[in-house]
Amino acid sequence: MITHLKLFTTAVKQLFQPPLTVRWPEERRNYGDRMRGFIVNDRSKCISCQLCEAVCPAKAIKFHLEADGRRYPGIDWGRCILCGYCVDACPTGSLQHVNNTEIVWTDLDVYKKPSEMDPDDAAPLPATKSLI
Amino acid sequence: MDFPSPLSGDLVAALVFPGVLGIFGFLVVAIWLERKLVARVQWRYGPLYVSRPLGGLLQPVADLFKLVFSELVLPRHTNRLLFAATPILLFFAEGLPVVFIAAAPGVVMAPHSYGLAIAVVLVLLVAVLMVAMAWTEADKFTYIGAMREILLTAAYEVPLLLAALAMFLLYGTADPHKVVEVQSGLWGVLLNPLAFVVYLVALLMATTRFPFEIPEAEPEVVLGPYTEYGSTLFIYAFGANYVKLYVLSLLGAVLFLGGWLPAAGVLGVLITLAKMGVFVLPAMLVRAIYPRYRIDQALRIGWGQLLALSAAAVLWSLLAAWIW
Amino acid sequence: MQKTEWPFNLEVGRTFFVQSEEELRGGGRGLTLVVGPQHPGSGHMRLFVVVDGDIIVDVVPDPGFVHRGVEKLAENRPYWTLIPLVEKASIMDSMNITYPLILALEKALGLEPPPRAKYLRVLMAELSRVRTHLYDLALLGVFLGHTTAFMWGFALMDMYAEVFAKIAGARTTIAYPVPGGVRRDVKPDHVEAVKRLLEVTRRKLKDFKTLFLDNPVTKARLEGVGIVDAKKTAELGVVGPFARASGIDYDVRKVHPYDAYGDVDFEVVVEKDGDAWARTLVRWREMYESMSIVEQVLKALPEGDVIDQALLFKNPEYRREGVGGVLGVYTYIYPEPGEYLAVAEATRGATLVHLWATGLQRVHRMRFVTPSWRNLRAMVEAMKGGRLADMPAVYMSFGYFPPEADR
Amino acid sequence: MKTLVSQAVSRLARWGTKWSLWPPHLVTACCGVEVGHLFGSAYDAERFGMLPMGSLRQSNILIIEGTITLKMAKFVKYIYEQMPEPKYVVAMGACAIKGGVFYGSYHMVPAAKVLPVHAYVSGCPPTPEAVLKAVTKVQEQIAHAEN
Repeated sequence: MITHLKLFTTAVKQLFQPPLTVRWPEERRNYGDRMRGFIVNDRSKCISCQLCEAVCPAKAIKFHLEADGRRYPGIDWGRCILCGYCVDACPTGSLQHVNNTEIVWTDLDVYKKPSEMDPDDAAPLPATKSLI
Repeated sequence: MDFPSPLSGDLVAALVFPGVLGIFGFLVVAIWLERKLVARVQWRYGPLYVSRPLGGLLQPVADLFKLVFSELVLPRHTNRLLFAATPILLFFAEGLPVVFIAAAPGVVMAPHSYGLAIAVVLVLLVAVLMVAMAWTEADKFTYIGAMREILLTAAYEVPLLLAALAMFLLYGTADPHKVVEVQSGLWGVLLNPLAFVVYLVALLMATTRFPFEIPEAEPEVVLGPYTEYGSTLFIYAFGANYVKLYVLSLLGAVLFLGGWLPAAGVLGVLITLAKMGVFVLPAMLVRAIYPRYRIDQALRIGWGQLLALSAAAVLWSLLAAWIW
Repeated sequence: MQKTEWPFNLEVGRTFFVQSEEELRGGGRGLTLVVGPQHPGSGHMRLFVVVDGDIIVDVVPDPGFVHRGVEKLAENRPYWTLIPLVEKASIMDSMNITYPLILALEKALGLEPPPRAKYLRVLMAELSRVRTHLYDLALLGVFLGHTTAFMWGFALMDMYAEVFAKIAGARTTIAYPVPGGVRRDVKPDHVEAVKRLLEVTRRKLKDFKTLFLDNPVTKARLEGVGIVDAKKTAELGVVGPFARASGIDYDVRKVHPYDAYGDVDFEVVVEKDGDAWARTLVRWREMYESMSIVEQVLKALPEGDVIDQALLFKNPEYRREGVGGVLGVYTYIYPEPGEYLAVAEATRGATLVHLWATGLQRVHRMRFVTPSWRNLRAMVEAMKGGRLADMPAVYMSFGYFPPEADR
Repeated sequence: MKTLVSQAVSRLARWGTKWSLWPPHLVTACCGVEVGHLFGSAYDAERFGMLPMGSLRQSNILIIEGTITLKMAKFVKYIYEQMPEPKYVVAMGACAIKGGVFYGSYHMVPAAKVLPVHAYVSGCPPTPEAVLKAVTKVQEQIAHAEN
């Protein structure tokens, strides 16, 4: 009987605590600056060394000849596993993660050429709430 | 009669409380309250965005519309007529005992001197329809769910009957009005606490709440008797459970908590409603507290401790009535 | 797809796999339930459960729903890409499950991680162990019908996910270690976050214990259910906490200490009973052991680099602040030909990786033995003779995770 | 008048469906862990009216949680066909889009070859935020659907 009472009091005690939930569209989790989200390429720094293509575990990166006569990486978001190997391997730091992991598409056209690499929703998101 | 003449008591009882409006309002509020309460115990919000200012109160309504407008699947291998008819029958049969229970003086559909006894018997008879429903679905998981339902019914119906009997013996009547009148001094819960405890546990078993949520145990038998139902039939099949909770808590409020006392009329109805919360709130909260028992453990509780307790409650009543 | 031929001369209990329900022995007294792949009581697997009344007579597992051919895919990929491939076997336990691969690759490449990297690996491994135990406990809760255990377990896991994201950059698949070190150094605010995390976990686990483990209903459901005694455990080759629950005192971390496990002080948790309750208790106590290991690691965390000097020497300009961004270097170092074997204690038991390297960057063959696969047989044996309601309890008390088993 | 009524009914149905997306319990691969997080306390998909259901007959959104192997593909197809109309599909994880890190495996198939998919989520595994965003995209599709 006492155990059951204790169970009920433990449960009722929780009713008076604020919920822990991150209310997603209004609040966003603060994952810190290392969070691996969208990958963007800074063309001014890119030296077209193709090291990112070589280290990619999912072969998600392919190089494309662009209008300025140089080759830049395009990413296949149907293969990219966001492991960050390409960012780590990049000798100049031109490939960077954006703190935005909400990568959602409504069609299968998920291969992004270098010219389409930065979709509108790849912008960094405000991080407001932290559980820890 | 406190009500103006065009609104006679039985009409109010049939349409507003404890009749149609009460049942459907209870369905919406209870489902919302259950999800909200459980969510708050679990450090989260529960239904929220569907109606932000109301705290997600419209969530059951949205579910209802979704279910009504989704495709109805009638399996080919079943008896389709029975497949469609049993959940509807079950839903209304679960609500039938309300006819004999008064929510306030005069607010009763069919006044009868054995009203409460009839209501108890009706509540217990409905389990047959539940089993029939599970049987017509012709699915292995529903068979097992039906078997568990039968076993569980066998475990709770004797203690439930004995608990009600103890109270009838104590009061010397089964007329809802007289039962409440007798309690004007002391409520039934104080006169016979044993019967109250038995009734509470039997209510959890009868409405298959945790820890006795065994017929529809998800990891073993998917949804038990409700597995094959979708669309509108699911509302009837699943809503029947909540109707049963409504009926049993109304019965409990009248039987143990003095019904509409100390008021009458519209206020009395509200007081009855509030007293139902004593049964409904724990029944909602246990979902967040307990896992479920195995069927053999539930049977051991039902045929063991619960039966002994209910027999003791009857003896207590006999003694009390004799001393009185 | 050609249908494999079923050996019809064998009885159900004698063989391990079935293709469909019709292939089970007919005419018996039992009722065959097909649990899975779409069933709330199964993960990504199927169980053919033959029940006689409420008693389980026979259980035939049908794994392979998540078989993605990790071992075959490993054959034509460069060795550094195997880490993200292997960690998908058990994503919340990604640090531990990649550990043997890393150790084997380090032997093959002749690299030695600096002390700080060793400690950081142990730190992440133990955090990931706590997290995986929480995951299993949460799922055990929901399989018993206790939704609050599920919600609280996942809420706590989410805090671990956040710390993982802060340190390594991803919630689950962190791909944190690389041959010769780790990819990211830990900053002081990360250390603070880990300390806060441990404190919050300890505080919240008290309520968790009151509501779940001390619940009389939970105890009634788990005690004396699915007993596997020590002899049978050894015969069936059970590993990890599930073997320790039957009284087998074996832990790779103690027997063959790798990285910094030799320097930290911890106890191997053993229970005697071998039932579902003992398996739950072992994991519960291991969580506290892991937390104490994390505290010791934080206290003794050495200073220095997180990447082997040999790698940095090859290409010093890759080095960046707090980041061991040396992945480009791997494209021009090659493993020594030979066979390399490494074992590590993942959360659910000993994991083994056997590499055949031929001097090319692509390993010739990788053998990857995961603990869940080894526990499957014992899980099935433990279910037999119990009641139908015991099936989910036994299932999750073995912490069976199908992607880990099927690879 | 008739069109007005039918429009009102259609709006009501779409409103109900939008706020009551119930996924069945089908775990195809390891992204199920993040789906667990999605329904856990920290993200609480129940705010959007999502409720995991045991049976297919009541559910209307299928979340493909990662890889579909050839062995699983048959069952995914069965399950999709058994769900009542209207039904929606979210393909979660790089594996479900084009194969992710398991590209070229002999035992897997992209989700789009098995089912019609309404939203794809990249990542391995995607974060719960991403899945919630996919769900809101599906909700938008429902709300703006033509009768």
